[in-house]
Amino acid sequence: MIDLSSKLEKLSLELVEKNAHLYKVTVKLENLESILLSFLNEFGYITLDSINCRDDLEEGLFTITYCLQTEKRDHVVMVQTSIDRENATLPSMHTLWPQAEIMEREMHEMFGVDFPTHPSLIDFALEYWEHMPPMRRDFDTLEFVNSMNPFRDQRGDNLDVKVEMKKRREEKKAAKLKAEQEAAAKLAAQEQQNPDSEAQNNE
Amino acid sequence: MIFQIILLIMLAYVVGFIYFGLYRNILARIQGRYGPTIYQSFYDSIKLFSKKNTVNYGWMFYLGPIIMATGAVLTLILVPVFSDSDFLRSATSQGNLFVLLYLMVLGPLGNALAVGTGGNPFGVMGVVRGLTRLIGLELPFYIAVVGLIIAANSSDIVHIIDMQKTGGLNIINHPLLFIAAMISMVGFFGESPFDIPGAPQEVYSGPRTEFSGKFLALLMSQGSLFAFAKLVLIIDLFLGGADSLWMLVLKTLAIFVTIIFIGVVYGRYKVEQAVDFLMKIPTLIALLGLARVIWFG
Amino acid sequence: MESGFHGSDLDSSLKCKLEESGMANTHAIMEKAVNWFRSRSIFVVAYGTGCGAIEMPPTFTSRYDAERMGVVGVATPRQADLIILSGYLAYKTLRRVIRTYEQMQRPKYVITLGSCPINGGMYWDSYNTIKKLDDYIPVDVYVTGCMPRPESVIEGFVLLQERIKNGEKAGWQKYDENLKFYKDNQKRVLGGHIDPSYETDWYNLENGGVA
Amino acid sequence: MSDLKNTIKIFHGPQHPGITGNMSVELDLLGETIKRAQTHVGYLHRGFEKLVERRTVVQAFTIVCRICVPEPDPNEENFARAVENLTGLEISEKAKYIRTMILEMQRLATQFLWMGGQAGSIGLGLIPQWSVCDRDYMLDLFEELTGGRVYHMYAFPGGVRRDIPDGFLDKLSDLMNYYEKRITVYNNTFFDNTIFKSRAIGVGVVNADEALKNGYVGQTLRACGIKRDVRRDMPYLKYDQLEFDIPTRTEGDVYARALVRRDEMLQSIRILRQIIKQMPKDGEILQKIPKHRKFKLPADDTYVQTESARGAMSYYMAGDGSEKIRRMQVRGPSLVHAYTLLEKLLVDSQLADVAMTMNSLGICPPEIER
Repeated sequence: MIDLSSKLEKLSLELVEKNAHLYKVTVKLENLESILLSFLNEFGYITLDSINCRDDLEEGLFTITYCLQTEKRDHVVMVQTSIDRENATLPSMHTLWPQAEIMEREMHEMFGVDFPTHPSLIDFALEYWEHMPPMRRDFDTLEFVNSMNPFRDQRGDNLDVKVEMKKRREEKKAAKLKAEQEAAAKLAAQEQQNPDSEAQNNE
Repeated sequence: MIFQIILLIMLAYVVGFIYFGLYRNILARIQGRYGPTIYQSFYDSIKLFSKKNTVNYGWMFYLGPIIMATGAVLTLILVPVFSDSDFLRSATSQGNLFVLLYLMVLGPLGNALAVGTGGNPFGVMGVVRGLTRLIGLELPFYIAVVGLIIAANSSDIVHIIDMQKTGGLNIINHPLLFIAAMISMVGFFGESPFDIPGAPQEVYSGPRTEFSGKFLALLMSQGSLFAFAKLVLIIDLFLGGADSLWMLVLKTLAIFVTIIFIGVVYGRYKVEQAVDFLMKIPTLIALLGLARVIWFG
Repeated sequence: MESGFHGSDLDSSLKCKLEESGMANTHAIMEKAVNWFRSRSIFVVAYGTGCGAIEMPPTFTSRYDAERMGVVGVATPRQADLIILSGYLAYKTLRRVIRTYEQMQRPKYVITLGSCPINGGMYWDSYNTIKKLDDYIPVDVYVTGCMPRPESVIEGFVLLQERIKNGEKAGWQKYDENLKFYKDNQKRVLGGHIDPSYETDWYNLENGGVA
Repeated sequence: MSDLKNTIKIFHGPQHPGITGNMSVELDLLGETIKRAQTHVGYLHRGFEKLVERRTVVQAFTIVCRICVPEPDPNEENFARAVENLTGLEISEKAKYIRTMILEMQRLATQFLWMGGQAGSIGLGLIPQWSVCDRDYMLDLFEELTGGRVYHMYAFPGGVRRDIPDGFLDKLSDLMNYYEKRITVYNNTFFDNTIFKSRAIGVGVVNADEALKNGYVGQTLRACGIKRDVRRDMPYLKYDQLEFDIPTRTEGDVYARALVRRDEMLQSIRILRQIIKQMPKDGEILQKIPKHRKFKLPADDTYVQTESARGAMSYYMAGDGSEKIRRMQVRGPSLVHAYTLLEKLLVDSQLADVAMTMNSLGICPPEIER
């Protein structure tokens, strides 16, 4: 691993050790293609295990992770890069690794990332999908489900838990308040009655 | 004679279905389970007859199962059921082995006509597979039958049965011919390894894919009639026929169970493999048997 | 074809003939007998729409052996009486399921496995599964559980057999009667992308609906 | 493309007896020869990764096992290990042994189910009847151990959910003896079956160089002579202390893959016997973890791999400092097999080989599309 680390240092990249079998390199988007090429041809990372995409909505980025393995398959190197969320575009890697074709097809469908050089950006899992790519974090699946599908009665699952809990707490609070008020009113009434009884007793 | 024919068809219908029920039971026991009742095939066929049909591909489609059923019924009435009584011998004197061999091809051809109009690609594929397999199946069977005809010097089944009474059973005299005919029979019964036309993992139900309800019931009845006819034919040719009902049941059952046992332990060949196998091994066996008949009597 | 849609259990022509000859009673007895035979022989096409597909092999093989009750698997929907939908349905699957269901010949029944077809189940907030199957096709028996054990699947079969035996109104009759309801729901959830039916032109129902 | 002129197009699936789950393969046939194949998935898409984003770790734990239906346990193990990697939870020795045990049990159960599928695909109806029943005995043990027959929800982050019951290991040991006997029966009826040999040898041959480069995993890789197994290469749980071989073959065809699977079953039995011997008597099974609503994942990401019964299954997981999971992506073992490999293997093969090839590649649609 020191070997790879020193090689990467020449490219002014830092290899972070996550655990004994997992390493991570963060690269810039413009260097991505050349670095992946050198990973494949020079460092011997001949297998692409997967391409993962993460939606960092707050920063307006997609974080793309290429997980690479050598011939020995005894460790994984994550090559990570970030792309802009709006007009997300990535170079297609299917010429380096054929299996990238299908992974990129999925990413195109689920996140709306565009691959200009990709040979077949057809449907992967969805069919006639007209809405926002569903894995984006701003796609509200709960709202979508409620607009598409009526639920059977007596099922409260389609409600937001947080809102419902808040509502329930407020209801509880209100009930408690009401009970207190009632108790106070009762007490007051008793106090009102009591003088009479005391008066009766006195008599 | 008409009465006897009707009686024969009814007998074949009942025996055929009970055999099929038995087949499912034996299969179940081999597989380690209970299996359905022995009358399950009756239930199935009555239920299928009571189903409604909403598919219609024209009159040719209706004709297919009927041609198949005709082939089965004709085969049945041309095969002598009992060896020494005239009872249930119906029309045996009208035909001989050559007619029977022709009738055995009639069914698949009728099926091909019907399935062609259905237009289901899986059905067409199944029919093509069936016809391809038929070439392989018929060759050893025909050679075996020709061998028997030469040995008996007659193409009349009754004569072949009578020959066996005096000269010993054909299964002992001509074992090679028997083996070849039995291998073909496994295929004629649609058992593994020759159950290629209706392979569910490949072409759904093959030729039967588009048939439903009444057509399927007709096909099932036809199948059981034909199965009975084929069993009787085999015991007539090789086991000297049957002189009583018990003998008939015993002998046909023996043949049937043998076929089941062969079928249950094998997988399915591909079409070319099946034809290749049938053209080589059973045909060779049958040819050897034929040579033995010709040169050694 | 008309009789296929609004027919009772036996062909209506036969019923008329029997009634004319004062044998309506015979008809009732025959219907009862046919129902009994129908309940004893159920051909199943198992559509593995979800997780339940994993409990289908045990149900039909030697340990639980559904065949002893006359429940047999067949390969094509044409020959089947019963379709087992084993689990949640994605929209993409629903299109195929409707197609498969319409290819089946009447009388036909539907059994679903698992909680998902009832009310979304575990995937209630998934954007790609339907939540209430009986909005789209009629369901005869729901077998609940996640996953239902083979025993409960068999119990579902027994329940269906009893319903058939008693001649209760089945899902396919509801489907034929409330066709518009089901078709509207299907259109709503699947958009305009439903395959035309095998037997009827659903989009020209007012013109007779014959394809 | 001129070949495609006279072809007919058929769909193998989604409702088809010869398909491994709810997926379909679009085939262009010339006679019975396949000229072009295209895989279609999505019939089982639930958007698991989206569902997990909306749930806390504990809520997500109950649904991850549904990702791959025939073998839920590698999913649970991956999920638990990813969470442990992110939060730094350590699990006890006993929990490690129990998890290894349940993974191996699941591997055996899955291989029995595979055997049924593989034999069924060539029309040998006897073997599915037997092997599915044999698998059921394992499911009974699962039920005793975890409470669930198919879905176990057992390997919780930080350990396992409950202790092994009394007498469980004896029952497991008996079952291992039974399985060993059964495998010799299957040897006679299935693996040495003439027809299976004649159908499987030389069909679906995978090239070794291509296998490594294209990211094929599991038996597909091992059947062409490459000794790769996550249990050995990146050992997790107790696999570095257990003795087992990695069976390999060099032919790379369907038959070689079947034999590799059979040998792996024997190895699983061997591993399970060692575990039964070494299992610690007592020990903590579940580490004390904070209350589930306050169980937070750090803003970090990790990548874990587990050897499932059909090859390496990987999870990518990222947290963002909240109690919910930012992103979990699944890379099932058969993702590449179903597309890159199957579409290539089927060209110029026969229609009869489709079901057999699919079964032998271990294609499982729910993990491809989640």
